[in-house]
Amino acid sequence: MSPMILNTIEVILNGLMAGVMYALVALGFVLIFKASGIFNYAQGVMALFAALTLVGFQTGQVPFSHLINVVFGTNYHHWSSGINSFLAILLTMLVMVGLAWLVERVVLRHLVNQEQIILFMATIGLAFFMEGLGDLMWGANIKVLDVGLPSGGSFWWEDVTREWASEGSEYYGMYIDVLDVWAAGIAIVLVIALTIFSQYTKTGRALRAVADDHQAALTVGISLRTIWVVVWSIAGFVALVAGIMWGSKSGIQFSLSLIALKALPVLILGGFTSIPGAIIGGLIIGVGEKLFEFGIGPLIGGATENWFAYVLALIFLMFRPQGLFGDKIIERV
Amino acid sequence: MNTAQNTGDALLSLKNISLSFGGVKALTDISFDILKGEIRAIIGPNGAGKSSMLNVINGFYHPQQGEVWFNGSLRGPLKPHEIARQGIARTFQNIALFKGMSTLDNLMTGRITKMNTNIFWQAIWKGKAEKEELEHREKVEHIIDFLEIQAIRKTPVGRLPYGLQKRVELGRALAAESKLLLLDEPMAGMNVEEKEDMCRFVLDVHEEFGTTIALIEHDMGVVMDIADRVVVLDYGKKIGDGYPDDVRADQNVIDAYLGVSHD
Amino acid sequence: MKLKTLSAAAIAATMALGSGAVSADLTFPSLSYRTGPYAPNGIPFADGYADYFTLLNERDGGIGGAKINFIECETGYNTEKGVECYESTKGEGSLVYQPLSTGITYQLIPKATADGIPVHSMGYGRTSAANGKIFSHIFNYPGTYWDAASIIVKHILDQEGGDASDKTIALVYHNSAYGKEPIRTLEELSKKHGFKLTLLAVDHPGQEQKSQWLQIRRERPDYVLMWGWGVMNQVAIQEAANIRYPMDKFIGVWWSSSENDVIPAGDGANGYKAINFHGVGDGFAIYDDIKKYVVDAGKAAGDGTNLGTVLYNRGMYAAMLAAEAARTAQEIHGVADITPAQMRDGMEALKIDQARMAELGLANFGPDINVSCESHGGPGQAAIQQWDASAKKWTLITDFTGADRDVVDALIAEDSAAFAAENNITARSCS
Amino acid sequence: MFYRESGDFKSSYAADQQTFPIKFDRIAIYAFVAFLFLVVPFFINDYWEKSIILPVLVWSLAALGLNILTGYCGQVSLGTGGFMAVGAYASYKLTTSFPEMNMFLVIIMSGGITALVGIVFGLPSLRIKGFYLAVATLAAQFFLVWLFNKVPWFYNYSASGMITVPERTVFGVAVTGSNAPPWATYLFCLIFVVVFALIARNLTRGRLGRSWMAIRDMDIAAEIIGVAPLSAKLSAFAISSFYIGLSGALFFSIYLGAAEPTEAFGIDKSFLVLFMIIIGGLGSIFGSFIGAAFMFLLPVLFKNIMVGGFGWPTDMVQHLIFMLVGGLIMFFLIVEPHGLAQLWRVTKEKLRLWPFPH
Repeated sequence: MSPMILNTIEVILNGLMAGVMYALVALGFVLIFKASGIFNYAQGVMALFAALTLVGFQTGQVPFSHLINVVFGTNYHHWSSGINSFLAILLTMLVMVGLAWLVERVVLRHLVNQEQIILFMATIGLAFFMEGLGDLMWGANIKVLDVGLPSGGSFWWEDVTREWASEGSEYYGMYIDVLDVWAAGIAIVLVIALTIFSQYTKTGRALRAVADDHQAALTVGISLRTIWVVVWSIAGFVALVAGIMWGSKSGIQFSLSLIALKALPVLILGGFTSIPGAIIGGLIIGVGEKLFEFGIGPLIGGATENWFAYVLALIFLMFRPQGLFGDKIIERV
Repeated sequence: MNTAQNTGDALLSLKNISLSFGGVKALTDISFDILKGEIRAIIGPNGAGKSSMLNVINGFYHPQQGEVWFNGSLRGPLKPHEIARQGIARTFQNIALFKGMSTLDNLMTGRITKMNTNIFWQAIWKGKAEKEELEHREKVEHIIDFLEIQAIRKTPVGRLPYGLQKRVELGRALAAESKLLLLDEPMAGMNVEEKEDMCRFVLDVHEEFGTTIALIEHDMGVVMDIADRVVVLDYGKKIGDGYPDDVRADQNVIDAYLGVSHD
Repeated sequence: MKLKTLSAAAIAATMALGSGAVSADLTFPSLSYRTGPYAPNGIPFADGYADYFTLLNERDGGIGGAKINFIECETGYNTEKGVECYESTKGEGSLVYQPLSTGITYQLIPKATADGIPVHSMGYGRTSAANGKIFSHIFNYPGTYWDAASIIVKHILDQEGGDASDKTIALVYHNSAYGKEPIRTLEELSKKHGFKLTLLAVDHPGQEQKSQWLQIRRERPDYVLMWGWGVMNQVAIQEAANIRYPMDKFIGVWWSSSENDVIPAGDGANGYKAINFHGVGDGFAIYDDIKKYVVDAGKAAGDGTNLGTVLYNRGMYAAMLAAEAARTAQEIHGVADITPAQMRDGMEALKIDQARMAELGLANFGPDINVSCESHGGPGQAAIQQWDASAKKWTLITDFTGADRDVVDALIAEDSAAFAAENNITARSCS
Repeated sequence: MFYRESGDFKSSYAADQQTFPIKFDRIAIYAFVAFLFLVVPFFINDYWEKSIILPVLVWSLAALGLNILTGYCGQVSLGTGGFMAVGAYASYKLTTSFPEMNMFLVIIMSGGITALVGIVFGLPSLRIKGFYLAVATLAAQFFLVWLFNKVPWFYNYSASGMITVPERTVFGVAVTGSNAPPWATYLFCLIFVVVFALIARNLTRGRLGRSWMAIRDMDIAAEIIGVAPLSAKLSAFAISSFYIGLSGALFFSIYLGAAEPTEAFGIDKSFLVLFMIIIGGLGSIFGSFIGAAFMFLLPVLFKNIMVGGFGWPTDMVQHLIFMLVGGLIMFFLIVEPHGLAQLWRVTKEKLRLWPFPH
């Protein structure tokens, strides 16, 4: 194969990998939207918050140390030199479940049956709140996250693909980041786990019932409140996973919350209500924007990815206004 | 079958209308007409295609086959709002009011096809826009008086009870001063008194404004009382057409509809 | 209705709190950003800036006998908040502003000039403000982005034995006013030295840079320069490590030169270089005093863990330069309680040699400072630092050297002339 | 007690449909506008101008614009930042290309150019609805900002891509640049805000406004009763963009004086304006103002209390402000989901009846 073709394959491959990372974020949005019709603006901040909490536990930080020190004139920073990653993840999950419970209890409960835009706005308030809370709890400085995931380009893949190049051509082999491969694996496990959960557990079936028809689910005795806590907990878990994967690259910092912006085009492309949609939407966006950046980008000055993802989604929408896998919109009078 | 094929007097005539949705036939080869000044009822069991029929008349659905003649000329593939402009107004089976707006504004919106000051005058307001607004306000106030809804003039319609909403919706359709008024189950879900009120309004409208009316209604008593002529649909096909008494006596209709309607 | 008026008055009163009365002290405002996407960089700088002034107050009782009134105002790196901070603090007799963001600096260039308050955009902001004839109140010593670009290229020339004509240099830049700054200089230098220049823009915030680094991996430029900021830095260094780009050929500007940028990439960042205009580490005499008078006395702005980091040093350096300028102003005008106008004179006459640096406890911390009426850019000198991942330490690997003045000065003259023409400014005479 | 409408009878429809039907409101608002025009200019200083009043005026105009589109016509847009950028760059190009052009005309024309761009990006709304449309408008946001960043013509080929407004005068008084006195910039913006708030009121109470609201409340029924969706939606996009363009032009040329697309007109601005109208009240002109004031002034107020008053560390205060603002948004939504304007209306209704609530 000529390097030209190999390069294109490489771009597509890396686009797919980037797409998986986008899909990881989009998944959290879809879960909540499907179960409660809420477009959860705070999903990105949840990822940041979860990751911050994880690192906080890992390194044994004292939460709110800054506040405590200012108020009481003390000087606490750490309560231990750190704990096991696995344990820290469990603890973080507990915090996220607690958060889900609080969100339902304090906010959502009072907004049942409100219009979508009101609920959306409430999640914006939540995002603001958690941004402040996360920083106040753990500090705004950058944190290094290490849960033992490998990273860096794969040598093996480089060697394998170098063989594919036609004789005599100077080809370095194909690049793929091991961390991305892990992310893809984790995403697959996550989706399988979610599917099993929703197919084979009682709560999962209740979840699907609510997603299908709120009223009907209520009449057969499913508690909407419990469902909301469960689904926000799951979304919290997904946010944690997304936070770990993205945070491993860049360190845990405020900007992590901005990954939500990468998920939005994926959402409109895949449809707000479809888990496979989120995955396939992510892959399409990932590949599309990478190919465009490589093919057309240099001609028009580059840095096209941010807007091209949206334009791509927009083009799809013109043909399917409800997204690729969204529920069909039926207009009637 | 005593269909009067006298298109000279017909305000609207439908010729061989067929409509289907992805293979499912909703209407099959239906022809009938509505004469100027009459009250025409469309009846039939649930799923007979009555609402689809109205949707064809006001252009929300475009039939695959057939012709619609309105006011003496063949109608092209127009958009619903263009058809509204030609003089067809309607109410909806499930109330389709503008919930965020007041009764007054809903009625004023009904007159939208008659208003035409341009955006610059509207921005300035004083002058043309205000004058036009006041002219139409007079007309709308007349309808408000007529429907006896003065007290709820400024109330957002979302807060009104069902019966009043139905009345406001009728008002909105009346405000359009249309040539043809389509009423989709105007009395559905009402109690006897509300139905009587609504009947009175429909008849008064007919008398006072001379509006041609086509209505869908389930309550046979009402239909027989107020309709001049009746067309009967079943499974998307026309199975009867004529004066109320004739239709009532038609065996096809009895079999298909009257016999099983009160299940 | 009375209640409404009352509460309105209360709101008005609290709003006005921001613009307080003029005090008799030397007021140094700090427009810091300890929150928002760039907080990790803003915190150490703000700590260093604050701690140095605290040190002067605690140890020397201020500057030349006048106490320092230090006010911090949070901008979150946001221009509107920065404007609010400027307006609310300028009434207190603020002597000099360190705006700390490109957006706020551009805001303040005309505004502060009109208000007669000097601005010190140290190594950022508008490069052509180095032309003191046009920009009377704006200072950007000790060096500008164009100096940085030129010095980095000089370093590359040194590495390549003086000839880079067959080399390719890629610039990975933040797609913003800041990131675009070096392009013109690099283009000039590429003409002069014959190297090929590739430009790769990264859109804000820059968490996804696969495309850019795949391209770098494919084209294998001999050197990669980076004008990055915030999360872009960490991701770029991580990606460079991932594609196993030789890190000692990857050189960042001084805003891509902090510990924050390299630590997340771990060992992969080993050997990464960056340009810097001041010393690194805490091996300076002044740190003994800071520990003694500030940290141990419980008066530190942060938790004390930042001491000796690159950005803490930079904040401290900025404060030192401001304090020295104030001292110079006091000497020129013979008063302890100087005004912003006198502060400006002090900044324009600022001279710091190595002897003075040693006195300050900062021996060899930076180049000699020499500001003049014509040149507000100071010496335009900087050094290259390199990251040692195992020791988690930066070390300066070159001396402080100057830029290619022929190239840079011409560009400054051209750009400042354009600004002057657009804004009807006539150049001051500096004789 | 003082606030009542009894005895305030309307004898004509014209009197009945005026903007402030209650006499007390009318007098209060006239007095307030007179205060803004005749008193404030004599007392305004730099701090109040640049930190409080100009931003509130500019954001109010943007909120008004978005409210026309989202609040009145029901089309959620997240492209506000991008459209503001169009206004800003249009005003920059106009002032630098035609130095003699009157500033009023420059700002109006910037709005006009933005309206044209708005129509183009409004086209997808004919097919796409709800959140899908909202996210689709982000395409406008990112593309426009990218464009202004990338094409040197827009920033007159300056080295960094920053744009800086040159000094321009109106009636011999500078309104842009650093020498503009606070009262001049204030009055300049105030005139725009008052005039265009009035125009917004006029547009929304007549035929156009009703056609927008009909589309918002039930688009299919609206079409069937005679509202043309194409012209209703596109006119909403055009007029909304016009307002946002005005606000962008004022934001850049009067308020800030210098700007850079990525930072000044980023996505966070789009969200900010959306927050303003939801908090203030969708479909309410008054709500646009109150929302803009709330979202902009609340953080400043908290900051001044906590940093200026209590002397707490700035970063901690900022975190607390985030939590407080977020908490308040949720609180207000729970108390009154339809925004502060609705809360105000309800309070007024109660006030009318006071002290006899039944």
